[in-house]
Amino acid sequence: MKKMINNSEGIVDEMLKGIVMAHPEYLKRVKGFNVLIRENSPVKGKVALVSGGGSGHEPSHGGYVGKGMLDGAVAGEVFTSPTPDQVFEAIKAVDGGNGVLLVIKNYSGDVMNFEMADEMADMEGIKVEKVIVNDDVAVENSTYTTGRRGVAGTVFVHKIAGAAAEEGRDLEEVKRIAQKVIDHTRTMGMSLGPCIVPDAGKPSFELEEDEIEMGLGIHGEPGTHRTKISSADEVTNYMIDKILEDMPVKPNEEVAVMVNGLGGTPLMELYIVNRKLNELLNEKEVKVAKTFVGNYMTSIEMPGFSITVLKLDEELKRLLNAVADTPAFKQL
Amino acid sequence: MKKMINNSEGIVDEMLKGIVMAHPEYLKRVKGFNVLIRENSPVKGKVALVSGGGSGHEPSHGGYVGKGMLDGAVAGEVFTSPTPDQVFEAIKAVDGGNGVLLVIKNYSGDVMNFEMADEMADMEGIKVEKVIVNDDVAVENSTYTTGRRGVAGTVFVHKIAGAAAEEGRDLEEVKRIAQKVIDHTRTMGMSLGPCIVPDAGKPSFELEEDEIEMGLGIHGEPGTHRTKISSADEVTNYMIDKILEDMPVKPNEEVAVMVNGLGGTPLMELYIVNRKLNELLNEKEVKVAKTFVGNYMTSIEMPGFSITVLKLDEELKRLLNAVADTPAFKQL
Amino acid sequence: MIDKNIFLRIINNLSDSIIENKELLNELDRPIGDSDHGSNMVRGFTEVKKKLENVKESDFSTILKTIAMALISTVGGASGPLYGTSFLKASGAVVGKEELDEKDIIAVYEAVIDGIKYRGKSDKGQKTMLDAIIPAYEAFKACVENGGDLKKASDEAQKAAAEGVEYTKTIIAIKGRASFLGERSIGHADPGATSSYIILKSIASVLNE
Amino acid sequence: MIDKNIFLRIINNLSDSIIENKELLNELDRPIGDSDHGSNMVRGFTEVKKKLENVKESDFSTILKTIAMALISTVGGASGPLYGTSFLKASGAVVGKEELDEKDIIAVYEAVIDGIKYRGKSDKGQKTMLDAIIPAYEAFKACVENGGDLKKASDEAQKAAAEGVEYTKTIIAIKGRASFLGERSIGHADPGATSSYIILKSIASVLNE
Ligand SMILES: Nc1ncnc2c1ncn2[C@@H]1O[C@H](COP(=O)(O)OP(=O)(O)O)[C@@H](O)[C@H]1O
Ligand SMILES: Nc1ncnc2c1ncn2[C@@H]1O[C@H](COP(=O)(O)OP(=O)(O)O)[C@@H](O)[C@H]1O
Ligand SMILES: [Mg+2]
Ligand SMILES: [Mg+2]
Ligand SMILES: [Mg+2]
Ligand SMILES: [Mg+2]
Repeated sequence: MKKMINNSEGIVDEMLKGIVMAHPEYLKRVKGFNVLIRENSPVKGKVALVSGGGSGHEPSHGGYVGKGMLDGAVAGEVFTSPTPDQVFEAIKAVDGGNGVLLVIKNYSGDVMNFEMADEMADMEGIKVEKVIVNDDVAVENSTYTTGRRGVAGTVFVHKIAGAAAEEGRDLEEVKRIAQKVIDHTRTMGMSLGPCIVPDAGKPSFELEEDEIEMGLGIHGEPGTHRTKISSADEVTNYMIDKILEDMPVKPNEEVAVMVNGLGGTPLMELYIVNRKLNELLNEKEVKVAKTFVGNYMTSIEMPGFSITVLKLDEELKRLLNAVADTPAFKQL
Repeated sequence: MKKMINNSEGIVDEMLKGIVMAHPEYLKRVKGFNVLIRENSPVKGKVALVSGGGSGHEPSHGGYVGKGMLDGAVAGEVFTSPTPDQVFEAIKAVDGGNGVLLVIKNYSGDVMNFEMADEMADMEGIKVEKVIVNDDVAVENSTYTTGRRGVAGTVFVHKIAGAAAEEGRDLEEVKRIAQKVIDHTRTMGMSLGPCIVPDAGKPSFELEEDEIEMGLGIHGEPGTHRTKISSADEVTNYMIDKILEDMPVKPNEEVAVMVNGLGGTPLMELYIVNRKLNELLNEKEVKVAKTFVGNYMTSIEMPGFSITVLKLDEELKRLLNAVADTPAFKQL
Repeated sequence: MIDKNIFLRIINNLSDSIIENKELLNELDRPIGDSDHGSNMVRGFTEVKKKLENVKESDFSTILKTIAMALISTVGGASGPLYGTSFLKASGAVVGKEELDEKDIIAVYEAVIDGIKYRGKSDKGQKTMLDAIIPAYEAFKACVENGGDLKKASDEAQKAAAEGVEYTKTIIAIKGRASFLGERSIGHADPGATSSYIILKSIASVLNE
Repeated sequence: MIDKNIFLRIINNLSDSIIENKELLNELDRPIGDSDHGSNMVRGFTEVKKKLENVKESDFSTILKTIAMALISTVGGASGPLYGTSFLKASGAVVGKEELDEKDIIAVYEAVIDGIKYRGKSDKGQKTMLDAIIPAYEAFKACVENGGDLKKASDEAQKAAAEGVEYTKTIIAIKGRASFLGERSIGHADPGATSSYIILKSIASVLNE
């Protein structure tokens, strides 16, 4: 394992310190907790948004704390859901009296820990609502199982629900909009190689030089299947097909797309993928109203990427285009 | 070589297409050339900034085309300076009548190709000035040799000179300010592993599991020396010492810092480095007025990072803080 | 009968067993999870050992609650709320007790299983820790009903848990992170079932000392 | 005498030699550069071969200028402007010629060297292409002055260029990308010197046919 770190136990704490030192104009840390909140928290009269999860997905989630997106971000150990007391601390620190929306990615751990925090907040009389992001089409959906993972589409939820909260909508409305984003968002990911959880010290899986892992999430867990590497165009084609099979988009409908790097893949390759993605959507006469290319929801240093499609209506489009000012997501 | 590409010849063209498709509100391509210019080029009455170089440093330089930064970016083949005709085309496309400043990184190839373009522009009567960025303290300085490389500090030149041009300063002034940034900027880089130039298909060098390469640039070229890997804190300490040896900063002086990822190193590690960097500067009573952490000037997928220190005065600080709106650098 | 002394030995022993098995649990979590189950559990039980120092003199219920809170606030992941809830429910099942007999242990088992089912919305056959704990409970209860003592019943429980772990290799994961793998989860033992087995084994070994 | 036929054979042959040596030149550029010298040169000379088709009937100067423009607009890097400028200067040195004799070649050499020195602000002993070209020039000229013919002189030039490449292994780079390496550039042949040697060797081999 070759990493620029000091020791694996200190990683999350040192990283959070580094984030706060880099962006004091945006955020601060709740003393004694792995929680980042807006520099001016709590924002009175505004619904607050709290998200989080295991670390290793940077800039998610701390990088999205700021105007127009999150109020608080809770950082667990690497790839490990944060504990309920940490989430509860975030809720208390950001509640401006109008309630708190928890944006949770659909992992048993995240769901249970956030749920317990919700129960704790309930006892203190803080209004809390939850949405659960499950955008990953690689996983088969079923109410009987854990269901689908929450992956890069989560960033769209932060952006759009965050804009709604910034506009002064109430908790119910913000939740409705967040859920609408979730209902309209689908993601598919692939990987060219493993990542290494620092405390485990070993690659999450092994791939041959000519193999890729298709349909994997953001925790180094294996995907749906392993296949021979092919061209960027073929891979992109396969992935967008999977997405559109699951969520058909009609000609002239508008979408936003995100080509998200998992950490180790250079922008060069992401843009090459975006080119093909755009061409394919054009062929289908789908209108791409907005494109995001970059590392938004990573898997430590994993080489690979995901494609996210968000189907837009007027409301979502307007909120997606609203101003945002956070360390990792800015929009003028 | 494991990359999400189609074939190595098409890389630059496909990447540029992907960039334009992602950011049509910011930029467009000069037809038939590997040149990206502002969507509204030429901007009348404004000095225009053109930069560029080999590809493989994304988001440099295309990602910095937009309000408050560059007017044009010329993309060579991967790690290969662009040809004079390409640079000349950029100059012609962005000149709004007030002249063009070329921001060149100090490599023989870049300098010669941009110089030839300058000669071509001269014949057409376009006013052109040049600055040469040479911020890399790893290389020994001397007027007799090629001198120092231009690396991540180039982004500060784009930002600050770009803001000066946006303010309506004339060519001479914009050049003066750009040169001032160069004079006040120093960078040091290190790497944990090689990158692969697609057309070469092989790693740029080989490192043992416990080795790092110190003082290298942004083209996969080996650095000043190879050493055993140590902690993030020790490496950061060594690098900032090298920078401050070369450009002393006194207590209470203000600086901006950039912790720049080379492409394969996750934000997590960059923030851990930033933590130590901040602590060390605090110990020396140097004031960090602004911090940038992220992939600004990369070396394809290389794992590693660089630290840049820019010494600020009132003028530089004001221009650094000015609004910018480009695909990869936004400031509200 | 489990008295205070034995009880504390059990807690210490099972904490140590978890700590010793960090690598194994991380390794098991690699092919079908995210390689952290060992790290998570070790974080938790290291904290448990620390906290235990302060409540050694307290009653069973307080001690179990302290353990629960330590796990809830340090483990994270899926296993944190689940083991945390288990110990919390166990704490509720032993209120006022000074010693624990076979019946008390059965009550503890039932509280634990209820807790996990509630928190995890899960049941047996889904490739989770329940596939070690539920068979262990059933074996324990059956043994006691057939007149077996604590020692004997704990041994039976341990054996059933081991078989439960083996069984998890044969089934598809329905709950937890491994469920994302679908068919590909077959062939691998569940890390949480394994940590449950390690705990039950360590309990049995203290009782057999 | 180099007539039009031989001239075109030379250009074709040296283009092919560069194209054949792509991997070698990239490899040489790896330890002390950025692994692209072969790719750069091949891009250039592939274009040269294409462009040559259109100007086969033109005079030497036009052909050389066409080659220069092809190289300038496709090679990039450091070698593009340098080889481009060389051919441009060579073109100026043969204006009006129908055939080239030894003296003409000496003039071409001088134009080429001037061009590189001007564009590269460089000189011999700096671990660049000049360390192949300047010794080749000197050997060529000395041979001609001693009565040697074109064939002989080209052979001498080629040998001197080969020695020049060897010499570049022993010195520190002062110009170009390898200069950033300081002491670490010692022990490696300069890729640009090697491509110059390949070109000179291919010229000699055509003249020896
Ligand atoms: N819903 C659930 N019910 C019961 N056990 C579960 C559930 N979800 C996960 N588990 C257990 O948790 C274990 C994984 O724990 P751990 O690796 O620490 O957390 P995470 O999956 O969040 O990384 C699984 O092996 C499984 O036994
Ligand atoms: N200033 C210079 N003068 C003469 N030759 C030079 C100079 N700079 C570089 N070179 C030559 O160019 C070669 C490198 O060419 P190439 O790899 O194509 O360009 P780059 O260095 O830009 O990647 C070097 O090996 C050297 O021979
Ligand atoms: Mg986990
Ligand atoms: Mg090059
Ligand atoms: Mg796990
Ligand atoms: Mg080169």
